Amino acid sequence: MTPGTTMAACAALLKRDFALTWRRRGDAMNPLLFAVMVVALFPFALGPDAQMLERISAGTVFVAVLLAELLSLDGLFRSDLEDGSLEQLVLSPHPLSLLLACKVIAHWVTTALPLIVAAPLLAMLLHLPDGVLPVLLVALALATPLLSLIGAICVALTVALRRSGMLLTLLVLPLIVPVLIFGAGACNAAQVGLPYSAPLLWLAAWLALAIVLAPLAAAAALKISLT
Amino acid sequence: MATIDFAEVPPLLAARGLAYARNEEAIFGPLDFSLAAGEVVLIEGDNGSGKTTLLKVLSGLIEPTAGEVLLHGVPLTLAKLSHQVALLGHLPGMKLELTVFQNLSFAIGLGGIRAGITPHSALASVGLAGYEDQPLRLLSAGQKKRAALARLLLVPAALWLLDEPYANLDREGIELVNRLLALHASRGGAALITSHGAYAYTSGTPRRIALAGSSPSKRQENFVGQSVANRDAGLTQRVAPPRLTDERLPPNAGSLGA
Amino acid sequence: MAEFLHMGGYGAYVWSAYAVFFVVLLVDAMAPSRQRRRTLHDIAARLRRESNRSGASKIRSTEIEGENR
Amino acid sequence: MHPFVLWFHKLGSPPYFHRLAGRFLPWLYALALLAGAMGLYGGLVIAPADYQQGDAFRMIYVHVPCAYMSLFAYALMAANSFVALVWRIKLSETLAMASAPIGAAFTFIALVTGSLWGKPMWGTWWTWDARLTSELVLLFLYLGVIGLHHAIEDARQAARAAAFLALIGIVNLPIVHYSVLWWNTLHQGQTLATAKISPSMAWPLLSMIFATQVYFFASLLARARATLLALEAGKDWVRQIALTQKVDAHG
Repeated sequence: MTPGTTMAACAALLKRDFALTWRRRGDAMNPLLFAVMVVALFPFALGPDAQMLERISAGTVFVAVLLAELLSLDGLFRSDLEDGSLEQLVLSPHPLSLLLACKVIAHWVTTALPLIVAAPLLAMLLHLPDGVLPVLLVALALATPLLSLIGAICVALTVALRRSGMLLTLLVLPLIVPVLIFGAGACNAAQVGLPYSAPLLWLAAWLALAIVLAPLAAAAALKISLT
Repeated sequence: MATIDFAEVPPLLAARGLAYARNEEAIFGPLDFSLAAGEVVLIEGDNGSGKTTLLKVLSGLIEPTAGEVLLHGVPLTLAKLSHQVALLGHLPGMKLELTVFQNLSFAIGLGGIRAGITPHSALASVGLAGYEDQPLRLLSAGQKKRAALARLLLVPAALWLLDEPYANLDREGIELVNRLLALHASRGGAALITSHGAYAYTSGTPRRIALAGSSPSKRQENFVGQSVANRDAGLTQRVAPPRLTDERLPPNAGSLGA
Repeated sequence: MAEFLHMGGYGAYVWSAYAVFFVVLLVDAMAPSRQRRRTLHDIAARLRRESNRSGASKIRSTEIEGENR
Repeated sequence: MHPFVLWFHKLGSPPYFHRLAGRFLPWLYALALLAGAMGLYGGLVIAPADYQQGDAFRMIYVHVPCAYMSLFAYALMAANSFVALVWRIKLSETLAMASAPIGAAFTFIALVTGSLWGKPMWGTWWTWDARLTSELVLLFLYLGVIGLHHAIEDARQAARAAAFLALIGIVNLPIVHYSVLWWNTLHQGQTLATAKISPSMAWPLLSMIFATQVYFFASLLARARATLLALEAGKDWVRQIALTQKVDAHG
C-alpha cells in the first residue's frame, strides 16, 4: 500500500480546484464584473468631476476589490460541503491546515488575481494618477491574500450554516478594517507625496503572520463547525 | 487469516462505551463492539437510529460524547488517522463537473493508492470501463455510486465505512457491492456497512449490529450480534443493550426520585 | 429642580444619555428571567407530554432503568 | 487534590453552579443598585459642574463605566472562550456566551452616550476618532459572536464556534485600535484635553464603575443560570426545578 505524500495531496487539490474553476469559468468572472460595476457607479453618484474622482479613486478601487472578493468567499467551501468532498479533505491523513491553505491559494489565484490584473482599468476609470498605480497594485497584492486568509477562518466557522452570506460579512468586516486602512492609506499617502512604505511593510508583516497562522485557525474552525 | 492469533493482535476497530448525544439528546449508544480484520459487519437500524452518526464517529469525523474508538488498539483521533479509514457517505465526495478519471486521480492524490491497481482497472472492476473521460454529472445515480466504489478500491484503507452502499443500486449493483466487500475482507480489510434493512444483503450472512430504533419493543429482540464464521473465540464481541437515557424516560419511572 | 433638569443647557443630552443607560440595562436585566421562564415552561410541557405517553410502557422503562444502575 | 482545585471542579458542575449563583444573585443586584444610587447622587447632585464643559460632563458617569465594561466583558468572554475551547468545560462555554449580549449592551450604551456627549462638546455626533472607531468595531465583533452563536443549531457547537470567533477578535482588537490611531493621526490631529479630575468628581465615577461591574456579574450569572437550564434540560436536577416551579405557579 502506497500512502500518498502531503505534497501530492496539495498538488492534487490545487489541480482539482483549478480544473473546477475552468469548468465554471463563467461564474469565475462574476467578482470581476461586480468590482467593475461598483467602480462605475461612483461617478454616477458623485458626478464626473475629475479632481474629486481622482481623490477618491484609490480608496474606491480598494473597497470594490475587497467587496468583490468578500462576495466570492462565501463559496470557498460551499460546493465541497454540498458534495461531501469536505469530509474527504478532513478525513485525509494530511494536515488539514495545509489542504485549506491550498484551497485559499486556489481561491486567491482564481478570484483576486483577475481583480488585481483589472485594477489598472478600474483606476483609469477614476483618474488615478499614473504614479500611484504601482503602489495600488502592490497594496492590492498584499491586501487580497490577507482578506482571503482571514476570510477563510470566518467561512470555516459559518460553513455549516444554510444561509451564511450576511453573517459572513458581519464576521469578516471588522477583521479587515486594518487591511483596508493600511492598503488604501498607502495609496493616499503616495498620492499626496508622503512616504508610503511603512503601511505596505505593515501589510507585508501581517501577511507573513497570516500565512502561518490563518490556515491553522481555519482548520481548527472547520473542525468545530463540522462536528 | 487463521494464522493470526486474535487473542494477541488487537482488533482492527473497537468501540468501548461509545455514545453520541446532540443537545443532550442521545443519538446512539453506549455501544461496545469490535471488528477484526476480514470481517464485514452490518449495522442495522431504522431511519434516525444514528447509523450515519455512528459511522462519522467511527471515522473520527465527529467526536463521541462518551467512550472511545480504538484503531488497532490505539485510540483514534483525527490527527492520528492515517490511511486507515475510507468513508463512503450519502454524498459522493466527488465533483459533478469533473470527469470520472479526474475525480479518481484527486482521490488518489489525497489518500494514496493501493498497490497493484490503477484507476482504469478499478473502473473496470465496478463495471465503468470506458467511462473515464465522462463528466460525472452525465452518469446515472447508480453509476455515480459505482464510481464512488471505485474510489474505495483505489485508496489504501483497511477499514471501509459504507453508509447505505446499496441505495440507488440495481440487483447487479448490490451483488457488485457484496463482491467488493468479500474481496476486501479476503485481503485482510474490514468493513462496516449500514442499512435500514430494505435491501437484500446476500452471499453469506454478515455479523449484525442493531442500533436502537425509536420503538422500544424492537430494541429488546435484536441487540445481540450474530457471529460470522471467521470470528475468533479470543474476541469478546458484545453489543451492549441500548440504554435509554433519562431523556426518554417517563418521569414516573423513578428517574426523578434520584 | 428645574435648574437640575436643565443641566446648564445640556439637559437634553445628559438626560437622554442616562435614559439610554437605564433602558438598555433594564432590557438586559429582564432577558435572563424571561429566558428562564420559557425554558422551564418548555421542560414542564415536555414532562407532561411524556407522562401522558408513557402509561403503557411504564414497566419496561423501570426494567431498563434497573439495568442502568 | 488541593481543596481549592476540588472546589473549582465542583463549581464547574452545572447544578452546583446553578444553586450557588442563585444564592448570590439577589445580593449582587442589591449591591449594584446601592453603588449605582450612590454614584448617581454623587455625580448628578454633589459633584460641581466642570469649568470647561459645564454640566455636560455629567455624562461621564454613564459613558466611562460602560466603555470600560465593554472592554472588560470582552476580556472575560475571551478568557472563558479560551478555557472552553481548550478544556471543553460546559460552564465556560456558557459564561463566554452569556458575556456577549451584556458586553454588546454596554458597548451600545458607550457609543450612544459618547455620541450624545460629542454633539455639544465637539459639535458633531460622530467623529472617526480612534477610540470611537475601535468601539464601533468592538460592537461589530460582539454582534458577530452573538449572530454566529444564534445561527448554529447545536447549542454546544454554536458556543464553541462563537468562542473561537471571540478569540480571533481579541487578537484583532489591538490591531484595529492602533491602525485607526495611525490612520487618524495621518489625517487629522485630535487632542482631547486630559485635565486632572477633582476628588468630588472622581468618587462618583469610581462608584459607578463598581456598580456596572457588579451589575455585569449579576447579569452574567443570571444568564448563565438560564442557559444551563436549557443545556441540561434532560437532567434530573433541571426537571425537578421545572416541576417545583410549576407547583409554585399553580399554588
